[in-house]
Amino acid sequence: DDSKLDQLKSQGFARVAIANEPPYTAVAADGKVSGAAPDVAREIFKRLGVGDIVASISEYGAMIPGLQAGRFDVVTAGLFMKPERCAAVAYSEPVLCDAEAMLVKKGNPKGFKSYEDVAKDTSATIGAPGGGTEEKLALNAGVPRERVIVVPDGQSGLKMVQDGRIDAYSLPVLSINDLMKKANDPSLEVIAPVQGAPVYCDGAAFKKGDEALRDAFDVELAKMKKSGEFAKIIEPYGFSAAAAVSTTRDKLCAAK
Amino acid sequence: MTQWSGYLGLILQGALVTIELTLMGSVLALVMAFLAGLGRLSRFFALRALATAYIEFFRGTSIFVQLFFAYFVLPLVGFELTPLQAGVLALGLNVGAYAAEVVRGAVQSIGREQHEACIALNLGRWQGLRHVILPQAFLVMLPTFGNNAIELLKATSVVSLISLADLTFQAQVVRAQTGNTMVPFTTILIIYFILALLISWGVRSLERRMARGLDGVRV
Amino acid sequence: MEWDWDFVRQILPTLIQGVKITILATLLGSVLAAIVGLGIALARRSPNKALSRTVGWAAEFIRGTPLLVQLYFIFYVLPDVGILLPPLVAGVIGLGLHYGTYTAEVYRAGIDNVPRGQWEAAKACNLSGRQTWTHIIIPQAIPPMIPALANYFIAMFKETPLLSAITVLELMNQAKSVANTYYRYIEPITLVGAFFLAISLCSVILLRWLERRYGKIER
Amino acid sequence: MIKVDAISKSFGTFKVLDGLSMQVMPREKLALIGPSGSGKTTILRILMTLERIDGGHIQIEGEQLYHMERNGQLLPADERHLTRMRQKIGMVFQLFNLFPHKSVIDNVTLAPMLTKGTPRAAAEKRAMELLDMVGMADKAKAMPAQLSGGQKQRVAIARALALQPKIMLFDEVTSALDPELVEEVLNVLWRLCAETDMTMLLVTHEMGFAHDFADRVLFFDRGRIVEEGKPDEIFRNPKQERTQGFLKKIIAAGHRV
Amino acid sequence: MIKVDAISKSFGTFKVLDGLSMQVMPREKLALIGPSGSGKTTILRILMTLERIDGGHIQIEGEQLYHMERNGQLLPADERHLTRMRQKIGMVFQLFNLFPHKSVIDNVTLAPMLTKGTPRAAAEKRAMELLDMVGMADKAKAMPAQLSGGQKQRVAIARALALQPKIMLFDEVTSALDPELVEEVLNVLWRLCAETDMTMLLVTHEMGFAHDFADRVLFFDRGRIVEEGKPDEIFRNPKQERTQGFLKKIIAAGHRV
Ligand SMILES: Nc1ncnc2c1ncn2[C@@H]1O[C@H](COP(=O)(O)OP(=O)(O)OP(=O)(O)O)[C@@H](O)[C@H]1O
Ligand SMILES: Nc1ncnc2c1ncn2[C@@H]1O[C@H](COP(=O)(O)OP(=O)(O)OP(=O)(O)O)[C@@H](O)[C@H]1O
Ligand SMILES: [Mg+2]
Ligand SMILES: [Mg+2]
Repeated sequence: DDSKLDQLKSQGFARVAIANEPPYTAVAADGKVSGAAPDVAREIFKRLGVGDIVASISEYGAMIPGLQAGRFDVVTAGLFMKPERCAAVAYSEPVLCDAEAMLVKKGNPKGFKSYEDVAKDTSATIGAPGGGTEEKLALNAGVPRERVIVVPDGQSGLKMVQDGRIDAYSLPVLSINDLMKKANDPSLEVIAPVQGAPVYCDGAAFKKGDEALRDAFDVELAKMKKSGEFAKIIEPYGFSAAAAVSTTRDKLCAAK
Repeated sequence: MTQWSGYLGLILQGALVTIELTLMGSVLALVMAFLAGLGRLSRFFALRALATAYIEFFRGTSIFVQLFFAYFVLPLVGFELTPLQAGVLALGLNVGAYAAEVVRGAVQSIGREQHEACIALNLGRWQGLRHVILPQAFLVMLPTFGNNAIELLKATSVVSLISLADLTFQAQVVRAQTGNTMVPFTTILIIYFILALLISWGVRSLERRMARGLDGVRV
Repeated sequence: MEWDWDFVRQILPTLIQGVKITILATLLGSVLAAIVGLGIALARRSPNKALSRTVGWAAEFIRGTPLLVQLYFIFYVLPDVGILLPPLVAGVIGLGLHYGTYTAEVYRAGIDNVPRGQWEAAKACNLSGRQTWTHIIIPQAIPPMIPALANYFIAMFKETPLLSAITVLELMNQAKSVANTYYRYIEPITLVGAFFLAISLCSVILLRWLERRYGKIER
Repeated sequence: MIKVDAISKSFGTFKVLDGLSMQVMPREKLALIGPSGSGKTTILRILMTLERIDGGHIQIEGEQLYHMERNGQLLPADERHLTRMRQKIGMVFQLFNLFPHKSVIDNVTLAPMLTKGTPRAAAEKRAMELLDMVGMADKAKAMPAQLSGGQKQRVAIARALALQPKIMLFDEVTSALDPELVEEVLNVLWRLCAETDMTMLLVTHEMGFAHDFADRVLFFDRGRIVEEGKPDEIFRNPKQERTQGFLKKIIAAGHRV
Repeated sequence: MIKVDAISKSFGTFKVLDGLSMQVMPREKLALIGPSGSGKTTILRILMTLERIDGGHIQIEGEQLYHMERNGQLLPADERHLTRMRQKIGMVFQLFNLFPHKSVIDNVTLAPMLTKGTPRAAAEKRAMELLDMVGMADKAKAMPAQLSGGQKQRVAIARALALQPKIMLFDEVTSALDPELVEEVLNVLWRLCAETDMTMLLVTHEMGFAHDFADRVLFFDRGRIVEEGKPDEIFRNPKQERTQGFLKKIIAAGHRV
């Protein structure tokens, strides 16, 4: 049934969760929400008859619980699709795809190429957003819990690498590049992509039970992908439209 | 070049949210303080027990936990709250529990002889409380209420963790946008301090006004 | 969402890791706060006006601004001036400084509450300043301070979740991490709340006992 | 008329009153004297319903104070009954117990306005008469903190009178005052005694005043009435050893009898 | 001998003592009487160095109290000088001011042990003699909270005596006591007066006691000595109107003179 969509239409806006991690999501100095994921969502909701989106910034870890608690109608934050997440929420078709990267000190003193390298060096610590993909990748690669430092936001991660509190900070490639651009710090270096880490794609994440809304979203998304408007929105941010078109939700959710 | 003026605007927006939270939280806290504080002094066991349970629960669990509970868990059991409502609710109930003890202590600090004078003048329980005990007790409560309000102001910073765009939250946003940590944090520390000074100044002048004519009696 | 006991059993060991850090931070923070408070109290009594004023304002500032922001400041801003502290150390320093401004008030009140007659009697007995402090004032001032100090240490305990904001893996952070891994908030947050409530209820009993034992001196 | 019948009262394990009985006639002026801790204050507080009794009965003007009759049964009094009975009784305390946040006149008008619904204008008119009687009319607008002890006590007396009780209880109303201020208050009591037909019970250490003021004197010791009689009998010819000892000590301490 | 020379003292803008002069002979027993607020307590507190003076000089046994001579110049006294001068003076307070955390005997031995280095055994022996003198030997191990007011005051007297001062100051030492307890303390003062050759200054409202006890009586009013003389002169034949008025009031209030 379309009751959720009707409800959004009548209230005139959809509540989205974002992370304030450019270029995926960003808040401008005037407080306006931008970034690739919200821009796509805004356009699609407009086509669905929902005038605008209202964003709240959230930690990655809080997004899915917040969705379940009804705090947001949809998460548009670069929350990559993974089988466990597919089980917890209803994803749209892929929107933004990116590989993983690491931020390290200039010259990569510890010689990291993959998460496994971090695991092997028993003195190495790696920072990642709490509840984000990178945290799980590191843990799965065998880095023990106490060496995976949960960092609240990108700026803090950058600062902690600069201060030598952590040896590497991991985020998707484009996010790291954006951080580097702002910091403009020659003492840092980006390793991208991280070896052995798959390319991930995110989708708009809906609450389980809102599949009807998700399906309507998918229809508009497909239309935009076909017409090229999709590429027009995301490519200025550095994302590849082709990558998103070349894969599907079913593939990503099944991947092991 | 960084657009500081734009970011200052963000921070001031955050200050507004902080002030709003502090005011609404204080009102809720004040109401709860009198309800629970007087409830604890009630003759009726059920009221006393209820008030005690409220006070011990909210003083016992961390404001932090209460906030997360209100924000993430209450909706799961069917209580929908906006972040602002969740923030005001958690802050007001938490600080209200502390302030309730202030109310109780202040009422009890009014000597037994005042209660006895009320009985000797045949005032009813409520009349005595309303006209004799509370006006005196309120003066005793005021300074501590001021401290409670400052505690509440400080606790508002925690709501940034449930994505309410208060001062601390906006400082984080500015930090993410500009890559500068020192400036936004120093700015908000100063704003918080000014707000705290305003509160204590306000409470002190209220106290002075109310204490007029009472010199040397109490406090 | 249903409560899941199996899940509780699964996450309990992780949470207990967090409890250990929480308790450690509280203990270290309390010791630091007790010492810092003494320093502040003494400095504020100092006849050196510059010292007592400066320390007075600094203490007011620390007390009027949120601990959360102070923690951010210590953790993220101080490295800019070359002070790089591990998360737990930064957290303990934040707690100790913040609560030191409260314990300073406890010390001050404890000393001020010794009646003036005791100072005068000491003078009439021709005791020196030092003898008056060690034999007359301090022995009477300390016992009533004990419950008040304990009170603040318990309050500090309840604020340790703030350390999660500077990456200390205390109880709250462990709970969030668990929640992030399994996308379930209800069990970890409820457990954390229950844990704080349990400790606080025990501490209420401890406090009442301390109050009975040390609260008042019979005159 | 007040009829106290075999009342007893304990604090914890300490028995303060033990089967005490006494009667007070209408308009009688009664002085209660006796050593410290003998229960004088306690009996006044019981009459004012500030303490409950453990056993016995008290009748005031033919009505039970702590009990009420319902369908022929004696039940413990409820708040409504006590409120009604308290209308007959007023009390003045040793430490005045003025309301420090109210001006002198507000202290006096508060109770009539609240308990009897007297309109403000009427209450203030009556209050000014009473303040005039105790010589405090010119301080009507002052706050209690601005008054001397003797002045406070006179206001407290006016406040108690404002409710027009039939029975007035005075508990050492001068003993918290500096010697020089005692006179002011005693003067007011004299006038009161002469001009009204209230029943008055007065606990005092001012033996001279007790002697001149009272129709009858009760000497208390350890919760019992050891001796009673006309002032002249008690002060000049005490029969009981305990009374003699007490009066001797008081005299030695420099008080006139 | 005490020589007070034109001293003045203000609290804020309020002048409590205004050019007060007086002399006290060695061994003299002096009673200070006068209305409340007249400065009696203040002069004792000044002699005990609990308040500073604003002007004037005080000599005790030929030595300046608040000044010291250095190279022929008079300088304000430093703490060492004050400590030495305080050895000559003891004071007993209206509210006793016992140290509540120390037992009776410790209250008495504390000062000799700390200020004179008296060994514990000797200090305790002397303390027991003093406690015996004030009739409190059997309570030596009690804590102050367990004593009645009269008992506390007797301990306070023993404590002050333990330092063997040449001059003892008593500030209304009975006025915080119940009438029946007053006698205990007055008895101790009588003995003290008869048995020692200390100079004693006593502020009191017990006119009877002042009359019998004092060699000389000073009547204070508003920070000045209005009248002085032998007790009989002052009490029977007061010359000043102010003194007459004061005594009349005190008598009216029921005190024996
Ligand atoms: N609330 C109380 N709890 C315990 N004991 C009490 C209480 N009130 C009075 N007492 C005790 O009861 C006894 C009688 O007290 P009461 O005040 O009636 O004596 P009193 O004759 O008025 O003495 P005083 O002349 O000192 O005022 C005293 O021993 C007192 O200690
Ligand atoms: N610390 C102070 N600050 C301000 N005023 C004071 C202070 N101490 C005393 N006074 C004032 O000085 C005056 C004299 O006080 P003092 O205590 O010497 O009087 P007194 O003769 O002992 O009276 P009483 O018989 O009431 O004890 C009083 O008016 C009092 O209010
Ligand atoms: Mg009494
Ligand atoms: Mg005095």
